Amino acid sequence: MARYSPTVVDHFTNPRNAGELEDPDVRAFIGNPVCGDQIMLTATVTDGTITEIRFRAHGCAASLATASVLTEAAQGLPITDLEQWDDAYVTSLLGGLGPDQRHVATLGRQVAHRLVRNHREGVDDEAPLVCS
Amino acid sequence: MARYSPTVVDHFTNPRNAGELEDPDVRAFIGNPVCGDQIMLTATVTDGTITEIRFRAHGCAASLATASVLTEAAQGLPITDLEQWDDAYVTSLLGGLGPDQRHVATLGRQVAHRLVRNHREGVDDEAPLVCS
Amino acid sequence: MKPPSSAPDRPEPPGGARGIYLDHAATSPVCPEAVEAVLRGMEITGNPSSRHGAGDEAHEALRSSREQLARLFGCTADEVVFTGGGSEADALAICGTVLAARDRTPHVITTAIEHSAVLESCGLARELGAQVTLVEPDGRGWVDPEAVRRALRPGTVLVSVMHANNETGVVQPVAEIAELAHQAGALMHTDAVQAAGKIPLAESGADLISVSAHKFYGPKGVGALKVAAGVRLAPLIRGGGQERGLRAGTENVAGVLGMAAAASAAVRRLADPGFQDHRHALRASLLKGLEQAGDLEVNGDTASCLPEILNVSFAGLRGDTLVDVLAVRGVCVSAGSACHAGSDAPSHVLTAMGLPAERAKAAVRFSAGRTTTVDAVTEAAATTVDAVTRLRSLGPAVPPATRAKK
Amino acid sequence: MKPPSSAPDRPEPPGGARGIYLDHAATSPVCPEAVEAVLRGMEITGNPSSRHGAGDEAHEALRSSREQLARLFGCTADEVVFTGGGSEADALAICGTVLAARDRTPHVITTAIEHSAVLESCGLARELGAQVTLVEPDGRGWVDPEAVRRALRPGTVLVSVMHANNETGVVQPVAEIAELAHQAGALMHTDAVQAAGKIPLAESGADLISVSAHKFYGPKGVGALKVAAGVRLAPLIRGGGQERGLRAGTENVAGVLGMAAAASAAVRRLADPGFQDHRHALRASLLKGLEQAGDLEVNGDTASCLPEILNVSFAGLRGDTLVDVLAVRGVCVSAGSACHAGSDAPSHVLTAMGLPAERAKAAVRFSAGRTTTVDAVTEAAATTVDAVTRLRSLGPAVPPATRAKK
Ligand SMILES: Cc1ncc(COP(=O)(O)O)c(C=O)c1O
Ligand SMILES: Cc1ncc(COP(=O)(O)O)c(C=O)c1O
Repeated sequence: MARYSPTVVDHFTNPRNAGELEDPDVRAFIGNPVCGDQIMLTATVTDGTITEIRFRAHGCAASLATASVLTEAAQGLPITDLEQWDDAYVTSLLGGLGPDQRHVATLGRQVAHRLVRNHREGVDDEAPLVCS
Repeated sequence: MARYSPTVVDHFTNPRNAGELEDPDVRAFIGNPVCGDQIMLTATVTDGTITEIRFRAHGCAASLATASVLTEAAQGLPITDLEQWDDAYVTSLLGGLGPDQRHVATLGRQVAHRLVRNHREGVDDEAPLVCS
Repeated sequence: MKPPSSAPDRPEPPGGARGIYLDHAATSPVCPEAVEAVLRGMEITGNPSSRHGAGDEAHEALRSSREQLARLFGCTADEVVFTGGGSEADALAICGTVLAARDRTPHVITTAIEHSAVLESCGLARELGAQVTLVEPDGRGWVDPEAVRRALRPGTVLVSVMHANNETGVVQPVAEIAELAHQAGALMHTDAVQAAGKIPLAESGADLISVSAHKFYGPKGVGALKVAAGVRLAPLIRGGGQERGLRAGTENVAGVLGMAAAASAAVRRLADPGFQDHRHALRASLLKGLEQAGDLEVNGDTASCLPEILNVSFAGLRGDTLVDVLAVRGVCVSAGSACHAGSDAPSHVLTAMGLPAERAKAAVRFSAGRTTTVDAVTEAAATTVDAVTRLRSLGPAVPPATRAKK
Repeated sequence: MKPPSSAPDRPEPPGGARGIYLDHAATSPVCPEAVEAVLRGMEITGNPSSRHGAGDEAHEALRSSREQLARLFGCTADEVVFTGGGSEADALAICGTVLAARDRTPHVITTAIEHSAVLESCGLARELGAQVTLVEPDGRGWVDPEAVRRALRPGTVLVSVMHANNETGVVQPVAEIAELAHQAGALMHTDAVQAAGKIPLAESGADLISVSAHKFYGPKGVGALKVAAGVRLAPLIRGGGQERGLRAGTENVAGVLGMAAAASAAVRRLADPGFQDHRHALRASLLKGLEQAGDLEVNGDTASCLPEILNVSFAGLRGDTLVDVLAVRGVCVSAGSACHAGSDAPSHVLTAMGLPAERAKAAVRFSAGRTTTVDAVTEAAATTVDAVTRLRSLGPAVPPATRAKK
């Protein structure tokens, strides 16, 4: 699949950490339930460190891979570290993105930042939210 | 050459009776010296029979073949026989003609008829003549 | 606890290194007869217009190919015009008719489910001064002749309705529509790019019929347009006067020979009852297998369609995502239409049928071919069911509160 | 007396069963690299637009081919648009520019010696609302940049002047004309169908450059148009959005690969001094041989021309007749342009150069190629001289009285 990096292919065919934690410490949701890509993260955070994280996702293959790759990278990190992630970092986690796929880096960065914010502010995403 | 019958090819590559008799009994010319095909026949006629006949021609390959084939067919015939020749007969002498080549049958028929007429009326074609 | 980040086992692609190809509606492999003919064509040096043996050889190749295409169309050899593909045939049929009718304000009728080559040629026709009416299909992707009849006007010069749809496989009532068009004094064009080799084209009653070699096992980049005797078209590609002045340019001798060989093979297949049985058996096995995934809908009229094309939506998925996953697992299929790959917009065909956006975006097209086996479709179906199940397990992504509200 | 009706000996065709092919300007044989590439292309099943491995393979074939064509053009790969031949490339360049400029009343300048694909595309452009000015060549078939400059107007959107003429081989001052066009705000198109592989195209300065694979040892029915970055064209063949939206239709993968292989070989040849020497040697030998016939004139500027093309008129003959006789004797050449074969009208190129009708009708074009040998042209020349002598002996047909009056 010349269209995707080997990492993207690996993650959308063998997603890691798929699912939803029963009783998460924090949850973040980004997406548009009508037409676009969606990612929901649930995580347990112990002493500021992400100990468990799961994703649910709906969207194109690259966005599924993004969700999967995010969880792998976030696992075991201090949650505030995720605030440093920018589009370029998410892209590098994915082994690169084609010109048509750039939007998933934004999606990934946004959901990661939201996870940090929701944790810090103790809020939850219970309703659909349109990503920018 | 699918374009031409084998007879046409044979005659334009190996024309028979090319040239001009020094002192012919009859001469016939059909053609348009500016743009079209031209055939000139010269013949000796003894007791009403064509004993020698030659052609000169300028034009497309099919018209050269027509001139050549005509002389071969006319040789040894009573000259008045040529009056019976029509386009179909000239075409058959040529082994058939493609749709683009039909005009040469007319040219052949006309020059043959003219030869008979010139012989009968004792006239000569000394000036260019536009064929119909 | 085993770290959740360990990757699950990756299943091996089925069907060998090349996988299972179920995308014949996008393009078909070149059949051996066509490969051989193309090779033979490349040995012919001459230009068909040249006055010598090499030219005659090329000329003869075109002549015999034209007869083979005529048998596919069910027309005379004189009526066959070679083009650079199906899109060009469509453009010539539509814009050529409009340009030839330029003194009037020509009116063209087409449908909302046509291939983009027809729809955008109608767009160019509009720029050339034509008025265009789009007839909508019903919910099963079928064009009602009655709807075409209502769209006819005194100025209608052309009705263009495809023979079989490339996304749903739905076969249109072309002969009936052709009769209506003719009664109204209009020409009938049918884009038979998908139908060629699968349905006899002679009965279509169309004056203009487009085909594209690579959809019936010929090479890509060559097609043909039947232009019935007496039909006046203005050419788009002008110059050397080739193809009765309707398509200039040195003829694609090798490609045309390849297309002709493929056309002959297709005509033989059409008459073969074994082939007919096989295509229906493939569809039945494939559908039966896919149904194991549950929660799927077939898009398009299943009563009147090419058995080769099966368009299904698996609830809760995105078609392009499923296509990508299947591609990695060696099953080649397409999301709606390959021409839209990379674009997120749902298929204009499924949208015109009134399908909800979610269902349209979920659509995946399986298209079998002459060498496809029942085993292969069964295996492809199993792989698909597994992929669908895995993908479904990843979503929905909406938060619980929203889910509960539904 | 030996009966005069006995047929004289028929000379054997020289050069073996296939004869001596000196009609490369009509079309060239497909080189082995291109044959191999076409075969490889036919093994690729996918549609370049498809989202799976088979599609990716086809997509990659196009990508690498585009780079090879870019080297022939001297442009970037993005600027290469694949077409269904040279005529289509010309149509797209000219009509595409006019359609894209449709709000104004576009003015197009071209020359009286262009290939019919350009002239008739200008005809269509006229139907689309453009005004067209034809610039005349000089007596040697050369277009004076000054004449183009005088034809420029504020509304000129396009200047189309061919790179090398297909009948005379005369090379035009394209770079100079391109500069004038650009100064006036117009685009420059050049039909480089004959020049490609014989002259570097990068220096032409043209925004739009047409080439056709079968003139440089690629397959027939595939070509390319360089469309410089930033140039706005409206497509003629619309639909799937292939080729940057400039030429719809499933790409001719095998043909494009063949063209690309031929382009690479051509680029290598251009840099090879041995090839340069050879083409001049061929011309010199051919001309020297033909001169033995006496009473011949070379048509076109011999100082600025492709050495491959030699256009000569033998006084007193018809070119088509000589071509037919030579064809039987195994020498393949062409009367003026192959495209006019079968029509009696003298070549529009030679007529535009002001040649008398008799000389124009006598014209025969010899065009050598990469595999032509000096021995072959020498033999072809000898055969020609013999044929000319025999044909001359058949005429003139005018009666003695008229002859004397001259
Ligand atoms: C100068 C020139 N332009 C255009 C063409 C047209 O190319 P094609 O026949 O490949 O369409 C030709 C050859 O036929 C040509 O010699
Ligand atoms: C129904 C239909 N029409 C037209 C076309 C265009 O054919 P091509 O891509 O060969 O130009 C296609 C396929 O792409 C098609 O499926």
